[in-house]
Amino acid sequence: MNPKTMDLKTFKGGLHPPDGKEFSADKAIEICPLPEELIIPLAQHIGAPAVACVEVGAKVKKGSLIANARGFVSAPIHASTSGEVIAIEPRPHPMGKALPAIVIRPDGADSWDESLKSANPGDLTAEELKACIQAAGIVGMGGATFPTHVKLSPPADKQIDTLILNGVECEPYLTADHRMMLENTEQILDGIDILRKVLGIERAVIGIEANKPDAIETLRKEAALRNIEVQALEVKYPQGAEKQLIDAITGRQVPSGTLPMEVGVVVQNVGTAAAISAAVRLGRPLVERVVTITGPGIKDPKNLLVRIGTPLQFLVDQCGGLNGEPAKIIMGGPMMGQTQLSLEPPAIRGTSGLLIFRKEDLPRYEAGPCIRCGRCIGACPIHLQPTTIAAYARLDLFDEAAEYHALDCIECGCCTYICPATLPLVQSIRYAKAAIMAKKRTL
Amino acid sequence: MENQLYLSSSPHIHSGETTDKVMRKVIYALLPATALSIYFFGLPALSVLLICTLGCMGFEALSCKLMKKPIALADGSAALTGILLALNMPPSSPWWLALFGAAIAILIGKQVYGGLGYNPFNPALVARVVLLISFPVQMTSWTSPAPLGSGLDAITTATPLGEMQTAVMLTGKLPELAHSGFLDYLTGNMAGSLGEVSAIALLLGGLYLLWKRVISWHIPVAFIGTVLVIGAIFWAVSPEKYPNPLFHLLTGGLLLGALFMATDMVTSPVTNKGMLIFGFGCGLLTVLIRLFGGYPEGVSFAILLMNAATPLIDRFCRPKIYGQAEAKA
Amino acid sequence: MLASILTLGGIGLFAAIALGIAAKKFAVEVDPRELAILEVLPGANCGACGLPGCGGYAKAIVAGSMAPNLCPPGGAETIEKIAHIMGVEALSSAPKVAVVCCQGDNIKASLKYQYLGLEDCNAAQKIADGPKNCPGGCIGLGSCVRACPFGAIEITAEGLAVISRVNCTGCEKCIATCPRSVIKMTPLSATTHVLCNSNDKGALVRKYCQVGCIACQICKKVAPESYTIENFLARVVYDSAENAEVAIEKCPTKCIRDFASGYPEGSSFAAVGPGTKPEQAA
Amino acid sequence: MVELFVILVSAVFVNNFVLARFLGICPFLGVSKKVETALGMGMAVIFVMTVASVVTWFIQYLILIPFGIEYLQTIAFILVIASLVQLVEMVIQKTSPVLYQSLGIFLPLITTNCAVLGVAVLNIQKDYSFLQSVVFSLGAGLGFTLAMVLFAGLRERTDLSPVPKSFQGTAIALVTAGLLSLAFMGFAGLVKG
Repeated sequence: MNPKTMDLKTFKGGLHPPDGKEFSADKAIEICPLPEELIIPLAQHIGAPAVACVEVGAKVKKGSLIANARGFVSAPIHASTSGEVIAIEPRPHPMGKALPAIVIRPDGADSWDESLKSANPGDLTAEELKACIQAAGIVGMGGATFPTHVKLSPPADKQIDTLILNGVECEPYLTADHRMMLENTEQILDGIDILRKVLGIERAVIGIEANKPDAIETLRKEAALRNIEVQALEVKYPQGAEKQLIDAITGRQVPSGTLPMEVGVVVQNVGTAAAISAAVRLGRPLVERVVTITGPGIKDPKNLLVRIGTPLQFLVDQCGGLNGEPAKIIMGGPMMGQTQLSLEPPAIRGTSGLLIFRKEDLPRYEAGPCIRCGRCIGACPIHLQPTTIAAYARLDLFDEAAEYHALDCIECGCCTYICPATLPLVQSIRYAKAAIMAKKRTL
Repeated sequence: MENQLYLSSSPHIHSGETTDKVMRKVIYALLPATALSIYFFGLPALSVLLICTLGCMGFEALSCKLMKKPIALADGSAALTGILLALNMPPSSPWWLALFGAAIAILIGKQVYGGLGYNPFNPALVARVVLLISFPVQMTSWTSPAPLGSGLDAITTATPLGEMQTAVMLTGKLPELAHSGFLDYLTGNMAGSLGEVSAIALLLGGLYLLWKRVISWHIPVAFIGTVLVIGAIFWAVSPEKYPNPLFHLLTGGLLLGALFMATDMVTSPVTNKGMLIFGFGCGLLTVLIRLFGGYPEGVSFAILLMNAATPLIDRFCRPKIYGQAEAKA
Repeated sequence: MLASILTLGGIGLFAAIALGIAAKKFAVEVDPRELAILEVLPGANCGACGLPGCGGYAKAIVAGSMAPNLCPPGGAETIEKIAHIMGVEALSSAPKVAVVCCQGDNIKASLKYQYLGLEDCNAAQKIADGPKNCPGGCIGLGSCVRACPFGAIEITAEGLAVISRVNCTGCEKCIATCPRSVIKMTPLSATTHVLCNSNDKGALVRKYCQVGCIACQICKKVAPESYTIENFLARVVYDSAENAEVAIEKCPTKCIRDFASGYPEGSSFAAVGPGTKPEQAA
Repeated sequence: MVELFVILVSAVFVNNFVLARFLGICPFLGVSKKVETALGMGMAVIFVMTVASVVTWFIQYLILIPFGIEYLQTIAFILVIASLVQLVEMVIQKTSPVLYQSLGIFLPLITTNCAVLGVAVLNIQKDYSFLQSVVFSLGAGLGFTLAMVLFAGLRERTDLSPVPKSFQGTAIALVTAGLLSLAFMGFAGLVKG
């Protein structure tokens, strides 16, 4: 079936930037070799950072627990190869500062911890499965890195009826999920079965943008046998944002200020589903992930299976090195990714991509005055008035900004992308959000 | 060695569609109408056009210099204002009138409010209305078209709308020209402002803007639709006294106003719903002023009045945000 | 004539009686002291007292919920007047001014990265903790300039905030907005300050800033009473800083400055003598 | 009926008190910084105008004319209007604090407003009947409110604009008022009245 003729669902708003996926979409996933040392930060997820439970000098195996979760909204961290812990100290973190990390020097054997046990998901109860997921340190692999077990623990009064698998990958340039869906189909579907069992529901829908017809076709063939729906979606950013995806697939809107479980939906990334399958069936914790290394600043863009903690410079070296002088190093996609101070920080659990632009790829514009064209309003997937909020934020009028629902902004970047005056709208809104939250806290 | 890497807040890419490009597209869209008016009205039209455009750019540069701001001619907005102003002037305007208009448009219409993006009223229309009220004689002396190379002399005459008003006032009936001559109105072979003449050229430009998504359909459709519907109602009630809605559409500044002046982004509402209300208001006021008012043409006043209402429309037409309806239920 | 006097008088009398009755019957209490205090407050509605405006503050003073010395812009004179109205003893509050404790502009202090985006220090600070290598130095994107209700702050061409000692009223708004706490309140009488805010060790400071305090102890040796050094950063001890100026010449990185002899480089403000607060521009 | 409608439309649009007759400029400039306050002020003016024109109509025809002292019209009207408004203010302040917050605080501002006096005097000059004068003053009030609210909307916008220093504040407000008045010229001749 030709995806173009399929019934494509979508949400209102958004836009379609040139997606740049041609750099790496047809590159099969390669396994990234072992670097000199692995830098594994303790803060890799939303919530409290993990607490190291090994000493300097300790010998660890691949998959050994090296840091415990602190509290419920947190996740444990495991060694991503076998070797020796040579330091526990602040190291450059993708956040742009030095944060505590466990540094491991690999012994080269890359041998798995023998204590890890494989299991058959059919033999375990929902609670046992969830404990297994929690112990494996699984977090959202789409980039938000929210601990998965928290999402799978809805309060008793919330009835969940639908599981949505996010295979949209609407961020330009990124192709990691696309390749996962093509190459790890079986693992993803198995992960979906486990998730359905944990949540105790039947309905599962995989949402995929129509620009990945091969993935849609591959998954459709397999998914039909397991009673999993595959929904093709219009190619539009931010189709993969949780709330927009729920709207597109179920037609339900998550009320402002609440979580998807409010409308009976749980959303998981396809990469997360694959990780869950590995965690349960093979007993393997989350120690590696697929990262797209791409952009015009990379000689040979690739999709690599990367051990958590591999320094970015090493990843670039695997891809033929830099192509010209880099001007911007972005971890993640170009719309929501984070710029890096250098290539020193490591790839972490939320690293879906490493994108490098040269100076000539980034025309610089002087921000001008807003000409009130209203494009940002048309593009906003939340239907906010970004320019109004930003104007209030520039004048420090935060009450007014809050009145225009600044807090509902998902920071997808559509408004800034489309703004003819090239105003940093998202940054202004983010600034307003921080000020509004600070004000709320003091009240 | 300092770090030469750029760090910024996301997103890191841009559509490339910048303000100057938007303005340039609007100027392109006005080219057919401008060319046709030069063809019909000859050198006087060209000189008005040049004086207005260069005048606006000159005053823009002057005021930027006075206020010690970077000179913002590159964004093309001053040139656009100049062209729009010229299209709103009679071809026989003396040079000082055009220059004065340019000064009003840029200085009072735009720069005192802080420049591009902050002016509440359309600068070209502010200038036109100021001139119309201050120099009614010069601003209402129209000449018949004398196409280039035709050897015709421009003769003083009235615009179709003006003639209609006079006739209705004197005889209570519509003049002959309200019933025929529509082909001339369509191509622009009639008296009027530079830009009021050719419906086809204006429509061409408007379609280009819609195709390039520089403007959305809401304002032109609501504006023109309202004029047609209300015009049709009056016409149906009394075809003796009120003209055919097509006459409303093709004569005067309706198309210029609806496609190029009312859609000025800075002075119109930002939401789709607001744009519909804005267009409806413009249409309603235009018909009322044309049929019952003291001025034969109401497009400029209608747009200015709705410009004034724009902040209120924006205030009351906020889009419903995602998840808001459910939150209330 | 008589008719006119009578009618007008009659109308007037009727109105007067009606108003008189209404004034009694519908009287609502407003404390006259509240109005009197509002008169003497500066009326800038700057919010330095913690309330949204002068009106609210006046109400709060009359209600006794707030002390009368919480209006820094008004200064001693206002406090005295309010105290007089309220019939209480004035509490003294020595006049203070804000000082930007940094001289590391874009030439003297090195950059960690090239910042693109919103011209605002708080926004820039969120990206990898700000574009300067120094963790404490002035970012120079002017958040304090926008926060200052009195127009007392300027940003030099090289990106350094400087506060005018003449126009500063000590309302502390700039301090509240500065993401790096580089602005400090100091007594107006003290004109000598250490203009550095880095707690890094001297060797590190030398790497990223030409005018940073390297905690070399020389100032403390020259004028032991006037300086303390904590966390690798010298500070003037304002209570006993009689001879703080003597260390200026000795400081190897020139991070001590006497504002009586000049503002930091690039500033347009003219130096004023010590301790005096010249007439403010009307 | 048609005649009353013409009076109303004329008073609201064509001969708008603020923008065509230039009466009541003081509150127009003073209380137009926010749309909400402008609306409150407008409501207060509608109320006061209507009440004042009723009372002054009676004063004129029941007292001034019978006694032959029409030349005292201005002073008598001012006296009556001022005391009436103050009376209403006191009553509202005591009886309904909510109404006072939204409407009453504007009342002292309009006790001696020329627009209110203007309506009262015009009613007499135009020889309006009682009903006509009520409709006229209602229209005048509505027109005032319309102008106020439009103007407040524009001012809220200019307050967010980087207006050159020498034009900030009242200067730009006056420019805006002038342009608004210019736009209202379009209504000229709309109804002959």
